[in-house]
Amino acid sequence: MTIWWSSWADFWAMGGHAFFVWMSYGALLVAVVVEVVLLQARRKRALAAIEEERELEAEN
Amino acid sequence: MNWFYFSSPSTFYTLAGRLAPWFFILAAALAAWGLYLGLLVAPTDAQQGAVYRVIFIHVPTAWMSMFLYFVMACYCGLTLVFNTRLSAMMARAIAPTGAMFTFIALWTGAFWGRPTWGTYWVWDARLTSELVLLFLYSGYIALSNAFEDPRRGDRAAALLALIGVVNLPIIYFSVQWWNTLHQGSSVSFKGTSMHVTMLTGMLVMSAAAWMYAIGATLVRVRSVILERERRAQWVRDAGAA
Amino acid sequence: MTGKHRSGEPDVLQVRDLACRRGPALLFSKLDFEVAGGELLCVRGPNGCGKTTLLRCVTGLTRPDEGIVSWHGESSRVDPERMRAAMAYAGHLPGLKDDLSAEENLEFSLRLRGAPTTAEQRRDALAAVGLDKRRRLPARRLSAGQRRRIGLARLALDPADLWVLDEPLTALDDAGQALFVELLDRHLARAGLALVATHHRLAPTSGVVRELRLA
Amino acid sequence: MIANAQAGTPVAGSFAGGFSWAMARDLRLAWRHPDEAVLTVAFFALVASLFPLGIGAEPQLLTRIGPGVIWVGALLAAFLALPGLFAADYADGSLEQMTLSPHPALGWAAGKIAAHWIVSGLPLTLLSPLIGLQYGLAPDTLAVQALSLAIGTPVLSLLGGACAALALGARGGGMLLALLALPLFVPVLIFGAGASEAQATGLSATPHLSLLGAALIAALVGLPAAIGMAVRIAVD
Repeated sequence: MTIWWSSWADFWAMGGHAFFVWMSYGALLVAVVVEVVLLQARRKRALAAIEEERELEAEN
Repeated sequence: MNWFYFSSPSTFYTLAGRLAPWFFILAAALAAWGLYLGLLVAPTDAQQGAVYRVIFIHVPTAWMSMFLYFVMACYCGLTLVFNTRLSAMMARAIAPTGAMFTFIALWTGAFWGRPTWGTYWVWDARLTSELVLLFLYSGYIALSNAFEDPRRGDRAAALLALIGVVNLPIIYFSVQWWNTLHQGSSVSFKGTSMHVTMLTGMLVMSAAAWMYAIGATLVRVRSVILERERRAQWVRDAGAA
Repeated sequence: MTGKHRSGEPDVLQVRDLACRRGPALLFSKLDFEVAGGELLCVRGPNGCGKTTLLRCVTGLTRPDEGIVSWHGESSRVDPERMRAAMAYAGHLPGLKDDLSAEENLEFSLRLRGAPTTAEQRRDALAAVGLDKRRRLPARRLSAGQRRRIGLARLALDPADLWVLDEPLTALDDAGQALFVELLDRHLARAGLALVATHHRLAPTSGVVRELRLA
Repeated sequence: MIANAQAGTPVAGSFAGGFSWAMARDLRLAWRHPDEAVLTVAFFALVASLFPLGIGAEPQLLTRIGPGVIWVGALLAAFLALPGLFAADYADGSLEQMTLSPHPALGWAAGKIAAHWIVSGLPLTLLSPLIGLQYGLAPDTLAVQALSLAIGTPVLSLLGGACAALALGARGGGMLLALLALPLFVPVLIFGAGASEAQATGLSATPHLSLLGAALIAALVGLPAAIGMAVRIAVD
């Protein structure tokens, strides 16, 4: 499994197509990060709602 | 094994909690290997240049977008036939991840197209069908959240997904038919010769995407369960955990 | 075919272990009751206790969370057509088209029930409920009480064995209410069944009256 | 007192009973209030005449885009007629009575769609040659176009009818219905517009029309049942 690129600089340059390649891979990375963050936020909101419900219940 | 043991939301909640991290770890490992193959090892294509490496995420996300819609439709079928609550929640949990993969497939298709054919949006048959699939996902998500009673949203969106999954091949065929008529020879993405590392790279990335999708779905379904069962006693106890 | 009482098989509506939720809250659960020929079961309870939902679960409009509704000993889930053929339902919504006249509404309602009527029957029924002069008026121009009376004419002409009625007396004046009780008497007298959600005191002369209170 | 001669007569539910009930009632209602049909046709004519104003009126250009524009216009007009299908029945309680009728849902669902098509798809089909003249289309193209609309618009009514039933009582109204129905209209548009365009460019329109016919048959077989189920979900 030899590495195709001779240097890291070549790798980042992507033979002149750097913009298109990294805009694509970057988009996937952003999408995954955003989704994971949203998932955590949704979980927190759900747990908070339960907590609220429990306090409401505890009062009356 | 009692097949229906895990079909009750409370037991599935804990099971999903235990499994989800493993799927994410597996997804990360597969992705690392896939990217290593796709970005570092695979040779640059002679005609298209290095931009073809976008294939390692474009094709897996496109496959996954269709596969997840099909899986979602299966859960919707279960919801309508057996009126089970958990299958409806699973379908709801899959849709956003499916829509995300569809969007990424379109985005990467556009950025691959720009240097190759000179325009960001080329009315290629697959890209156009992918766009219609994005509308189908959006329709499912919009309809499932359009009702006060979430159970009503489940069943209405479930039937829509079934109608959608029956129409999906027809849409793909009609767009393919339309494309060959207007475009002459289809501008296909398969121009590159399939070097062995390329194929393996794509398959590994697809597996990574699949594991990720399962992980994300399991995490999201736990939130859906918490939202839907918040009055249930077991949720109160689990809430603290 | 409908299980007519004359065919020996007694008409009976059985509800076993019925439970239904509204959102996360549980409306009622473990509900068991029966209605036999010639019986009126009044469903009573405070607003929001689930009377309407209970009736809708019995008719099959709403899918209950648990429980089985059986007509003639057979679950309505197995053979819904049979129960639908023998049941007349009147909910909160009148089921009238504003652009059709009282007579046309009556005609189409009963055709939908699979029991077409002749013009003469319709005219007599509307006359009996006091809408004789207004039977050609579009329903839009009738008052709420008059529109309710079209519902009474519909009940009069409907061959259904089982009546499922949700607050049938609302918007009816005294004469209208008396008319309804008269219809109810005749229905119970020929061994019909009635499941009625109401706040009013119903005291038909014939048939057995029982009550089901929802907390 | 009311003589209820009905008491003993058996109640009979049938496909034909449901179908004829829906047709008779809806066509009478449409006859009483033709504004729905008139609006649909007016919208179609309006959309078709906006394009030349936007794109310019050179004859060759109009003839080239004519078939596509007319089909998209007809599709949007048919789409706008969809809410009229179930919304009123849902609001006034008729839909509940239909669900509880001894007649099978297949019957009255098919009847309502047929009546709805007569009020929307049929007028659009009949008007399309007139609109086609505005775009300078040849008579044979106009004929094929009308034929493709005649086969295609029922499919739009069936697909759209299912989506309209699903969206009953939903927040989002028309926009939601667009998101549900228009993606499903894509194949019908492709085959329909493709047929008249093929005819206009001298190619044979038969493959398009036969595919459209196949879509119609599939829709007729599957969708009434789906509409019945969608209505049952809506009244739940």
